[in-house]
Amino acid sequence: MKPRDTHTAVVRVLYLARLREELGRADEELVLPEGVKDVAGLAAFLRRRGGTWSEALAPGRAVRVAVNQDMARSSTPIREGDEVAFFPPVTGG
Amino acid sequence: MKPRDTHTAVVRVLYLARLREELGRADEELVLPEGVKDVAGLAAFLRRRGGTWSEALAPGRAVRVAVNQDMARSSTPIREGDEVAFFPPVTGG
Amino acid sequence: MAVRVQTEDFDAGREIERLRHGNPKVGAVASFVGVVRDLNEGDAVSELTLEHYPGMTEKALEEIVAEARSRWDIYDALVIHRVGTMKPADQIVLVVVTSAHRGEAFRACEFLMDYLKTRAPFWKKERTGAGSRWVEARASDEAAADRWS
Amino acid sequence: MAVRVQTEDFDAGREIERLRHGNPKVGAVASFVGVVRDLNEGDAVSELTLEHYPGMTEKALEEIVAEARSRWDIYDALVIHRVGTMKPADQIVLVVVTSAHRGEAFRACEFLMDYLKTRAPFWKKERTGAGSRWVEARASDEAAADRWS
Repeated sequence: MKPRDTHTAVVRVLYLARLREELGRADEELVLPEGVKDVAGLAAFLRRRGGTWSEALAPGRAVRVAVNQDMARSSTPIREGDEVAFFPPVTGG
Repeated sequence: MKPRDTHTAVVRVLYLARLREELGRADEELVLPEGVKDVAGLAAFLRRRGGTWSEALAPGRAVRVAVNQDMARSSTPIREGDEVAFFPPVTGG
Repeated sequence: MAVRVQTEDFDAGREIERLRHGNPKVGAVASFVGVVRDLNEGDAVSELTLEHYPGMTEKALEEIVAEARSRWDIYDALVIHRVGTMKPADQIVLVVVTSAHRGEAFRACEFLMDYLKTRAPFWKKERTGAGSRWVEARASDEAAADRWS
Repeated sequence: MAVRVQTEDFDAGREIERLRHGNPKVGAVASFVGVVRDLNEGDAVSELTLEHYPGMTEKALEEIVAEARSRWDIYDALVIHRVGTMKPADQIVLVVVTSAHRGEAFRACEFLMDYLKTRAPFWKKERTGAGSRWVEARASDEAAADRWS
Protein backbone atom coordinates (compact mmCIF):
# COMPACT_ATOMS: atom_id res chain seq x y z
CA MET A 1 0.00 0.00 0.00
CA LYS A 2 1.24 3.45 -0.82
CA PRO A 3 0.76 6.18 1.76
CA ARG A 4 -2.43 8.14 1.28
CA ASP A 5 -2.52 11.88 1.00
CA THR A 6 -4.37 13.21 4.07
CA HIS A 7 -6.76 15.02 1.76
CA THR A 8 -8.04 11.83 0.13
CA ALA A 9 -9.27 9.83 3.14
CA VAL A 10 -11.53 7.16 1.64
CA VAL A 11 -14.49 5.50 3.36
CA ARG A 12 -16.75 2.74 2.17
CA VAL A 13 -20.46 3.58 2.38
CA LEU A 14 -23.24 0.98 2.25
CA TYR A 15 -26.98 1.48 1.69
CA LEU A 16 -29.20 -1.37 2.79
CA ALA A 17 -32.77 -2.60 2.31
CA ARG A 18 -35.28 0.12 1.44
CA LEU A 19 -32.55 2.75 1.46
CA ARG A 20 -30.60 0.84 -1.19
CA GLU A 21 -33.72 0.72 -3.35
CA GLU A 22 -34.57 4.39 -2.90
CA LEU A 23 -31.02 5.54 -3.61
CA GLY A 24 -30.50 3.09 -6.44
CA ARG A 25 -27.16 1.91 -5.15
CA ALA A 26 -25.78 -0.60 -2.68
CA ASP A 27 -22.40 0.94 -1.92
CA GLU A 28 -19.73 3.40 -2.93
CA GLU A 29 -16.19 4.43 -2.13
CA LEU A 30 -16.20 8.01 -1.02
CA VAL A 31 -13.40 10.51 -0.50
CA LEU A 32 -14.29 12.16 2.77
CA PRO A 33 -14.89 15.84 2.02
CA GLU A 34 -12.93 18.37 4.05
CA GLY A 35 -14.68 18.96 7.37
CA VAL A 36 -16.70 15.73 7.47
CA LYS A 37 -15.72 14.19 10.79
CA ASP A 38 -18.73 12.24 12.00
CA VAL A 39 -21.96 10.51 11.00
CA ALA A 40 -23.98 13.72 11.06
CA GLY A 41 -21.44 15.38 8.79
CA LEU A 42 -21.47 12.53 6.31
CA ALA A 43 -25.27 12.40 6.21
CA ALA A 44 -25.39 16.17 5.61
CA PHE A 45 -22.87 15.81 2.79
CA LEU A 46 -24.92 13.06 1.14
CA ARG A 47 -28.14 15.08 1.47
CA ARG A 48 -26.50 17.91 -0.43
CA ARG A 49 -26.51 15.65 -3.48
CA GLY A 50 -30.18 16.54 -3.67
CA GLY A 51 -33.08 14.59 -5.19
CA THR A 52 -33.70 11.20 -3.60
CA TRP A 53 -30.62 11.73 -1.40
CA SER A 54 -32.09 14.67 0.41
CA GLU A 55 -35.40 12.82 0.76
CA ALA A 56 -34.11 9.41 1.81
CA LEU A 57 -31.71 10.87 4.38
CA ALA A 58 -33.91 13.75 5.50
CA PRO A 59 -33.54 14.47 9.24
CA GLY A 60 -37.16 13.45 9.87
CA ARG A 61 -36.71 9.99 8.31
CA ALA A 62 -35.91 7.05 10.55
CA VAL A 63 -32.43 6.19 9.32
CA ARG A 64 -29.98 4.08 11.29
CA VAL A 65 -26.22 4.17 10.83
CA ALA A 66 -23.50 1.66 11.66
CA VAL A 67 -19.80 2.49 11.64
CA ASN A 68 -17.53 -0.52 11.21
CA GLN A 69 -20.55 -2.73 11.88
CA ASP A 70 -21.39 -1.19 15.23
CA MET A 71 -24.54 0.85 15.71
CA ALA A 72 -23.56 4.53 15.62
CA ARG A 73 -24.94 7.92 16.61
CA SER A 74 -24.83 11.28 14.88
CA SER A 75 -21.71 12.13 16.84
CA THR A 76 -19.83 8.90 16.08
CA PRO A 77 -16.54 9.88 14.40
CA ILE A 78 -15.72 8.73 10.87
CA ARG A 79 -12.14 8.12 9.87
CA GLU A 80 -10.24 6.91 6.83
CA GLY A 81 -10.93 3.29 6.02
CA ASP A 82 -14.19 3.11 7.95
CA GLU A 83 -17.21 1.20 6.72
CA VAL A 84 -20.33 3.30 7.16
CA ALA A 85 -23.77 1.76 6.57
CA PHE A 86 -27.09 3.58 6.27
CA PHE A 87 -30.29 1.58 6.69
CA PRO A 88 -33.89 1.72 7.91
CA PRO A 89 -34.91 0.54 11.39
CA VAL A 90 -34.42 -3.23 11.54
CA THR A 91 -37.34 -5.63 11.20
CA GLY A 92 -35.91 -9.11 11.73
CA GLY A 93 -36.92 -11.85 14.13
CA MET B 1 -77.73 -49.29 45.06
CA LYS B 2 -79.66 -49.33 48.28
CA PRO B 3 -80.49 -46.03 49.95
CA ARG B 4 -77.95 -44.97 52.59
CA ASP B 5 -78.86 -44.08 56.11
CA THR B 6 -78.14 -40.38 56.62
CA HIS B 7 -75.97 -41.26 59.59
CA THR B 8 -73.54 -43.33 57.52
CA ALA B 9 -72.41 -40.79 54.91
CA VAL B 10 -69.27 -42.30 53.41
CA VAL B 11 -66.36 -40.37 51.87
CA ARG B 12 -63.24 -41.61 50.18
CA VAL B 13 -60.02 -40.18 51.62
CA LEU B 14 -56.66 -40.27 49.84
CA TYR B 15 -53.17 -39.64 51.23
CA LEU B 16 -50.51 -38.82 48.68
CA ALA B 17 -46.73 -38.64 48.41
CA ARG B 18 -44.93 -38.00 51.70
CA LEU B 19 -48.22 -38.00 53.59
CA ARG B 20 -49.02 -41.50 52.33
CA GLU B 21 -45.64 -42.69 53.57
CA GLU B 22 -45.94 -41.00 56.95
CA LEU B 23 -49.45 -42.30 57.56
CA GLY B 24 -48.72 -45.73 56.15
CA ARG B 25 -51.79 -45.78 53.95
CA ALA B 26 -52.89 -44.57 50.55
CA ASP B 27 -56.64 -44.33 51.01
CA GLU B 28 -59.64 -45.32 53.09
CA GLU B 29 -63.41 -45.27 53.07
CA LEU B 30 -64.59 -43.24 55.99
CA VAL B 31 -68.00 -42.84 57.57
CA LEU B 32 -68.26 -39.12 58.18
CA PRO B 33 -68.57 -38.60 61.93
CA GLU B 34 -71.50 -36.56 63.18
CA GLY B 35 -70.66 -32.87 62.97
CA VAL B 36 -67.90 -33.13 60.38
CA LYS B 37 -69.04 -30.76 57.63
CA ASP B 38 -65.89 -29.38 56.03
CA VAL B 39 -62.18 -29.90 55.40
CA ALA B 40 -61.17 -28.41 58.75
CA GLY B 41 -63.59 -30.72 60.55
CA LEU B 42 -62.29 -33.80 58.74
CA ALA B 43 -58.66 -32.89 59.44
CA ALA B 44 -59.45 -32.37 63.12
CA PHE B 45 -61.20 -35.76 63.25
CA LEU B 46 -58.17 -37.47 61.66
CA ARG B 47 -55.76 -35.75 64.04
CA ARG B 48 -57.71 -37.15 66.96
CA ARG B 49 -56.50 -40.59 65.90
CA GLY B 50 -53.23 -39.50 67.52
CA GLY B 51 -49.69 -40.69 66.80
CA THR B 52 -48.49 -39.99 63.27
CA TRP B 53 -51.96 -38.65 62.41
CA SER B 54 -51.71 -35.76 64.81
CA GLU B 55 -48.16 -35.06 63.63
CA ALA B 56 -48.64 -35.38 59.88
CA LEU B 57 -51.80 -33.27 59.89
CA ALA B 58 -50.74 -30.82 62.60
CA PRO B 59 -51.99 -27.26 61.94
CA GLY B 60 -48.42 -26.01 61.51
CA ARG B 61 -47.60 -28.52 58.75
CA ALA B 62 -47.99 -27.49 55.12
CA VAL B 63 -50.81 -29.81 54.06
CA ARG B 64 -52.91 -29.25 50.97
CA VAL B 65 -56.38 -30.65 50.46
CA ALA B 66 -58.44 -31.34 47.35
CA VAL B 67 -62.14 -32.14 47.39
CA ASN B 68 -63.38 -33.99 44.33
CA GLN B 69 -60.07 -33.19 42.67
CA ASP B 70 -60.34 -29.42 43.11
CA MET B 71 -58.02 -27.55 45.43
CA ALA B 72 -59.93 -26.88 48.66
CA ARG B 73 -59.77 -24.64 51.72
CA SER B 74 -60.46 -25.33 55.38
CA SER B 75 -64.00 -24.15 54.87
CA THR B 76 -64.73 -26.25 51.78
CA PRO B 77 -67.78 -28.42 52.60
CA ILE B 78 -67.55 -32.22 52.56
CA ARG B 79 -70.56 -34.30 51.63
CA GLU B 80 -71.43 -37.93 51.16
CA GLY B 81 -69.63 -39.50 48.24
CA ASP B 82 -66.88 -36.89 48.08
CA GLU B 83 -63.27 -37.74 47.33
CA VAL B 84 -60.99 -35.88 49.74
CA ALA B 85 -57.23 -35.92 49.20
CA PHE B 86 -54.53 -34.80 51.64
CA PHE B 87 -51.05 -34.13 50.28
CA PRO B 88 -47.94 -31.97 50.72
CA PRO B 89 -47.31 -28.81 48.65
CA VAL B 90 -46.78 -29.88 45.04
CA THR B 91 -43.31 -30.06 43.52
CA GLY B 92 -43.80 -30.94 39.85
CA GLY B 93 -42.60 -29.23 36.74
CA MET C 1 -55.07 -27.69 23.16
CA ALA C 2 -54.03 -30.74 25.09
CA VAL C 3 -52.54 -31.98 28.31
CA ARG C 4 -50.83 -35.32 28.62
CA VAL C 5 -49.51 -37.16 31.66
CA GLN C 6 -47.33 -40.07 30.66
CA THR C 7 -44.40 -42.24 31.67
CA GLU C 8 -42.83 -42.17 28.18
CA ASP C 9 -40.40 -39.54 27.03
CA PHE C 10 -41.53 -36.95 24.45
CA ASP C 11 -40.07 -35.43 21.29
CA ALA C 12 -40.11 -31.68 21.92
CA GLY C 13 -39.32 -30.79 18.32
CA ARG C 14 -42.13 -32.90 16.96
CA GLU C 15 -44.62 -31.47 19.47
CA ILE C 16 -43.60 -27.92 18.55
CA GLU C 17 -44.15 -28.75 14.88
CA ARG C 18 -47.48 -30.39 15.52
CA LEU C 19 -48.92 -27.67 17.67
CA ARG C 20 -48.55 -25.03 14.99
CA HIS C 21 -49.27 -27.34 12.05
CA GLY C 22 -52.20 -26.24 9.91
CA ASN C 23 -52.53 -22.78 11.41
CA PRO C 24 -50.80 -20.23 9.12
CA LYS C 25 -51.71 -17.40 11.53
CA VAL C 26 -49.13 -18.62 14.05
CA GLY C 27 -46.16 -16.24 14.17
CA ALA C 28 -44.70 -17.24 17.53
CA VAL C 29 -44.04 -20.51 19.30
CA ALA C 30 -42.66 -20.33 22.84
CA SER C 31 -41.69 -23.51 24.58
CA PHE C 32 -40.11 -24.83 27.72
CA VAL C 33 -38.50 -28.14 28.57
CA GLY C 34 -37.82 -29.04 32.20
CA VAL C 35 -34.97 -31.47 32.74
CA VAL C 36 -33.78 -33.63 35.66
CA ARG C 37 -30.65 -32.03 37.11
CA ASP C 38 -27.85 -34.13 38.56
CA LEU C 39 -27.65 -31.87 41.60
CA ASN C 40 -30.26 -30.50 44.01
CA GLU C 41 -29.72 -28.62 47.26
CA GLY C 42 -26.03 -29.39 46.89
CA ASP C 43 -26.43 -33.17 46.68
CA ALA C 44 -25.80 -35.44 43.70
CA VAL C 45 -29.08 -36.89 42.44
CA SER C 46 -28.99 -40.31 40.80
CA GLU C 47 -32.70 -40.79 40.20
CA LEU C 48 -35.94 -38.84 40.36
CA THR C 49 -39.39 -40.32 40.79
CA LEU C 50 -42.50 -38.32 39.99
CA GLU C 51 -45.73 -39.26 41.66
CA HIS C 52 -49.05 -37.65 40.81
CA TYR C 53 -52.73 -37.77 41.66
CA PRO C 54 -54.34 -39.52 38.70
CA GLY C 55 -57.58 -37.89 37.66
CA MET C 56 -56.91 -34.61 39.41
CA THR C 57 -53.67 -34.08 37.51
CA GLU C 58 -55.26 -33.86 34.08
CA LYS C 59 -58.09 -31.76 35.42
CA ALA C 60 -55.73 -29.32 37.13
CA LEU C 61 -53.58 -28.99 34.01
CA GLU C 62 -56.63 -28.41 31.84
CA GLU C 63 -57.83 -25.68 34.17
CA ILE C 64 -54.41 -24.03 34.08
CA VAL C 65 -54.39 -24.12 30.28
CA ALA C 66 -57.93 -22.71 30.18
CA GLU C 67 -56.81 -19.92 32.50
CA ALA C 68 -53.89 -19.10 30.19
CA ARG C 69 -56.25 -18.97 27.22
CA SER C 70 -58.55 -16.59 29.03
CA ARG C 71 -55.66 -14.27 29.91
CA TRP C 72 -53.73 -14.12 26.66
CA ASP C 73 -54.54 -14.12 22.98
CA ILE C 74 -53.00 -17.47 22.14
CA TYR C 75 -53.93 -20.05 19.52
CA ASP C 76 -52.99 -23.26 21.24
CA ALA C 77 -51.16 -24.72 24.21
CA LEU C 78 -49.72 -28.10 25.02
CA VAL C 79 -48.57 -29.48 28.36
CA ILE C 80 -46.85 -32.86 28.65
CA HIS C 81 -45.73 -33.95 32.10
CA ARG C 82 -43.98 -37.22 32.76
CA VAL C 83 -44.44 -39.40 35.83
CA GLY C 84 -42.46 -42.38 37.09
CA THR C 85 -38.75 -42.80 37.51
CA MET C 86 -36.22 -40.68 35.61
CA LYS C 87 -32.48 -40.12 35.48
CA PRO C 88 -30.47 -36.88 35.33
CA ALA C 89 -30.73 -35.24 31.89
CA ASP C 90 -34.12 -36.86 31.26
CA GLN C 91 -36.93 -34.58 30.17
CA ILE C 92 -39.71 -34.05 32.75
CA VAL C 93 -42.08 -31.50 31.34
CA LEU C 94 -42.87 -29.73 28.08
CA VAL C 95 -44.97 -26.61 27.61
CA VAL C 96 -45.59 -25.17 24.14
CA VAL C 97 -47.71 -22.14 23.27
CA THR C 98 -48.55 -20.73 19.84
CA SER C 99 -49.78 -17.22 19.13
CA ALA C 100 -49.62 -14.48 16.52
CA HIS C 101 -47.00 -12.45 18.39
CA ARG C 102 -44.22 -13.37 20.76
CA GLY C 103 -45.32 -11.40 23.83
CA GLU C 104 -48.43 -13.50 24.39
CA ALA C 105 -46.59 -16.76 23.70
CA PHE C 106 -43.84 -15.99 26.21
CA ARG C 107 -46.26 -14.77 28.89
CA ALA C 108 -48.59 -17.75 28.57
CA CYS C 109 -45.72 -20.26 28.47
CA GLU C 110 -44.13 -18.91 31.64
CA PHE C 111 -47.52 -18.62 33.35
CA LEU C 112 -48.26 -22.26 32.55
CA MET C 113 -44.97 -23.34 34.07
CA ASP C 114 -45.42 -21.20 37.18
CA TYR C 115 -48.97 -22.41 37.78
CA LEU C 116 -48.12 -26.01 36.99
CA LYS C 117 -45.30 -25.86 39.53
CA THR C 118 -47.61 -24.71 42.31
CA ARG C 119 -51.05 -26.06 41.42
CA ALA C 120 -50.76 -29.37 39.62
CA PRO C 121 -50.56 -32.42 41.92
CA PHE C 122 -47.10 -33.78 41.19
CA TRP C 123 -44.48 -34.67 43.78
CA LYS C 124 -40.81 -35.34 43.26
CA LYS C 125 -38.77 -37.81 45.25
CA GLU C 126 -35.07 -37.92 44.56
CA ARG C 127 -32.42 -40.49 45.31
CA THR C 128 -29.09 -39.17 46.57
CA GLY C 129 -26.09 -40.83 48.16
CA ALA C 130 -27.87 -40.50 51.53
CA GLY C 131 -31.01 -42.31 50.38
CA SER C 132 -34.37 -41.13 49.06
CA ARG C 133 -36.07 -37.88 50.01
CA TRP C 134 -39.11 -35.91 48.99
CA VAL C 135 -38.26 -32.63 47.28
CA GLU C 136 -39.37 -29.62 49.32
CA ALA C 137 -41.63 -27.02 47.72
CA ARG C 138 -39.72 -23.82 47.06
CA ALA C 139 -40.92 -20.43 48.25
CA SER C 140 -39.54 -18.96 45.02
CA ASP C 141 -42.04 -21.05 43.06
CA GLU C 142 -44.91 -19.68 45.12
CA ALA C 143 -43.60 -16.18 44.54
CA ALA C 144 -43.35 -16.83 40.80
CA ALA C 145 -46.96 -17.99 40.67
CA ASP C 146 -48.15 -15.06 42.78
CA ARG C 147 -46.85 -12.63 40.18
CA TRP C 148 -49.78 -13.56 37.95
CA SER C 149 -52.59 -12.95 40.44
CA MET D 1 -22.95 -20.56 22.57
CA ALA D 2 -23.48 -19.89 18.91
CA VAL D 3 -25.17 -17.66 16.40
CA ARG D 4 -25.93 -18.79 12.89
CA VAL D 5 -27.27 -16.87 9.91
CA GLN D 6 -28.35 -19.21 7.14
CA THR D 7 -30.73 -19.68 4.24
CA GLU D 8 -31.56 -23.29 5.19
CA ASP D 9 -34.33 -24.28 7.54
CA PHE D 10 -33.48 -25.61 11.01
CA ASP D 11 -34.66 -28.48 13.20
CA ALA D 12 -35.75 -26.83 16.44
CA GLY D 13 -36.04 -30.11 18.33
CA ARG D 14 -32.55 -31.18 17.39
CA GLU D 15 -31.07 -27.81 18.34
CA ILE D 16 -32.82 -27.92 21.72
CA GLU D 17 -31.36 -31.40 22.32
CA ARG D 18 -27.90 -30.38 21.22
CA LEU D 19 -27.70 -27.23 23.29
CA ARG D 20 -28.24 -29.06 26.55
CA HIS D 21 -26.37 -32.21 25.56
CA GLY D 22 -23.52 -33.08 27.88
CA ASN D 23 -24.42 -30.63 30.62
CA PRO D 24 -26.29 -32.46 33.41
CA LYS D 25 -26.65 -29.21 35.35
CA VAL D 26 -29.25 -27.94 32.88
CA GLY D 27 -32.70 -27.95 34.46
CA ALA D 28 -34.47 -25.55 32.13
CA VAL D 29 -34.55 -25.01 28.37
CA ALA D 30 -36.58 -22.09 27.07
CA SER D 31 -36.97 -21.65 23.36
CA PHE D 32 -38.72 -19.55 20.78
CA VAL D 33 -39.51 -20.15 17.12
CA GLY D 34 -40.60 -17.23 14.92
CA VAL D 35 -42.74 -18.20 11.96
CA VAL D 36 -43.85 -16.44 8.74
CA ARG D 37 -47.51 -15.51 9.11
CA ASP D 38 -49.88 -15.53 6.15
CA LEU D 39 -51.27 -12.14 7.16
CA ASN D 40 -49.65 -8.82 8.12
CA GLU D 41 -51.29 -5.46 8.65
CA GLY D 42 -54.49 -7.03 7.33
CA ASP D 43 -53.05 -8.18 3.99
CA ALA D 44 -52.45 -11.71 2.80
CA VAL D 45 -48.72 -12.39 2.53
CA SER D 46 -47.56 -14.89 -0.09
CA GLU D 47 -43.82 -14.57 0.40
CA LEU D 48 -41.32 -13.00 2.78
CA THR D 49 -37.73 -12.08 1.94
CA LEU D 50 -35.20 -11.43 4.65
CA GLU D 51 -32.22 -9.27 3.84
CA HIS D 52 -29.35 -8.70 6.26
CA TYR D 53 -26.01 -6.93 6.57
CA PRO D 54 -23.44 -9.73 6.29
CA GLY D 55 -20.63 -9.35 8.77
CA MET D 56 -22.48 -7.00 11.05
CA THR D 57 -25.32 -9.48 11.55
CA GLU D 58 -23.21 -12.15 13.23
CA LYS D 59 -21.37 -9.55 15.27
CA ALA D 60 -24.60 -7.92 16.47
CA LEU D 61 -26.09 -11.28 17.41
CA GLU D 62 -22.97 -12.31 19.28
CA GLU D 63 -23.03 -9.06 21.23
CA ILE D 64 -26.68 -9.59 22.12
CA VAL D 65 -25.93 -13.13 23.32
CA ALA D 66 -22.95 -11.87 25.36
CA GLU D 67 -25.21 -9.25 26.91
CA ALA D 68 -27.74 -11.93 27.88
CA ARG D 69 -24.98 -14.00 29.47
CA SER D 70 -23.80 -11.04 31.50
CA ARG D 71 -27.31 -10.34 32.77
CA TRP D 72 -28.55 -13.84 33.63
CA ASP D 73 -27.08 -16.98 35.04
CA ILE D 74 -27.46 -19.14 31.95
CA TYR D 75 -25.37 -22.02 30.64
CA ASP D 76 -25.72 -21.60 26.92
CA ALA D 77 -27.65 -19.78 24.22
CA LEU D 78 -28.24 -20.37 20.54
CA VAL D 79 -29.61 -18.00 17.91
CA ILE D 80 -30.36 -19.16 14.37
CA HIS D 81 -31.79 -16.59 11.98
CA ARG D 82 -32.69 -17.38 8.41
CA VAL D 83 -32.26 -15.04 5.44
CA GLY D 84 -33.56 -15.24 1.89
CA THR D 85 -37.06 -15.99 0.65
CA MET D 86 -39.62 -17.81 2.75
CA LYS D 87 -43.30 -18.77 2.59
CA PRO D 88 -46.03 -18.56 5.21
CA ALA D 89 -45.57 -21.19 7.95
CA ASP D 90 -41.80 -21.31 7.33
CA GLN D 91 -39.56 -20.91 10.36
CA ILE D 92 -37.58 -17.63 10.49
CA VAL D 93 -35.75 -17.57 13.79
CA LEU D 94 -34.86 -19.86 16.68
CA VAL D 95 -33.62 -18.85 20.11
CA VAL D 96 -32.76 -21.47 22.73
CA VAL D 97 -31.42 -20.83 26.25
CA THR D 98 -30.34 -23.36 28.87
CA SER D 99 -29.99 -22.68 32.58
CA ALA D 100 -30.36 -24.36 35.95
CA HIS D 101 -33.75 -22.77 36.68
CA ARG D 102 -36.58 -21.61 34.48
CA GLY D 103 -36.68 -17.93 35.46
CA GLU D 104 -33.27 -17.17 33.96
CA ALA D 105 -33.99 -19.22 30.84
CA PHE D 106 -37.29 -17.43 30.14
CA ARG D 107 -35.84 -13.97 30.85
CA ALA D 108 -32.79 -14.49 28.64
CA CYS D 109 -34.80 -16.05 25.82
CA GLU D 110 -37.28 -13.19 25.68
CA PHE D 111 -34.50 -10.62 26.02
CA LEU D 112 -32.66 -12.19 23.08
CA MET D 113 -35.77 -11.98 20.92
CA ASP D 114 -36.52 -8.39 21.93
CA TYR D 115 -32.96 -7.23 21.29
CA LEU D 116 -32.62 -9.19 18.10
CA LYS D 117 -35.82 -7.57 16.82
CA THR D 118 -34.51 -4.06 17.38
CA ARG D 119 -30.71 -4.34 17.11
CA ALA D 120 -29.72 -7.01 14.60
CA PRO D 121 -29.55 -5.79 10.97
CA PHE D 122 -32.31 -7.79 9.31
CA TRP D 123 -35.04 -6.38 7.10
CA LYS D 124 -38.23 -8.03 5.95
CA LYS D 125 -39.88 -7.45 2.61
CA GLU D 126 -43.21 -9.11 2.01
CA ARG D 127 -45.16 -9.86 -1.12
CA THR D 128 -48.89 -9.24 -0.95
CA GLY D 129 -51.61 -9.06 -3.59
CA ALA D 130 -50.67 -5.39 -4.10
CA GLY D 131 -46.98 -6.09 -4.77
CA SER D 132 -43.88 -6.06 -2.59
CA ARG D 133 -43.35 -3.82 0.41
CA TRP D 134 -40.81 -3.38 3.17
CA VAL D 135 -42.16 -4.24 6.58
CA GLU D 136 -42.32 -1.23 8.88
CA ALA D 137 -40.58 -1.34 12.25
CA ARG D 138 -43.12 -1.56 15.06
CA ALA D 139 -43.13 0.81 17.99
CA SER D 140 -44.20 -2.12 20.18
CA ASP D 141 -40.90 -3.85 19.40
CA GLU D 142 -38.96 -0.78 20.52
CA ALA D 143 -41.03 -0.68 23.69
CA ALA D 144 -40.37 -4.36 24.33
CA ALA D 145 -36.61 -3.84 23.98
CA ASP D 146 -36.71 -0.75 26.19
CA ARG D 147 -38.07 -2.81 29.08
CA TRP D 148 -34.62 -4.31 29.53
CA SER D 149 -32.62 -1.11 29.78
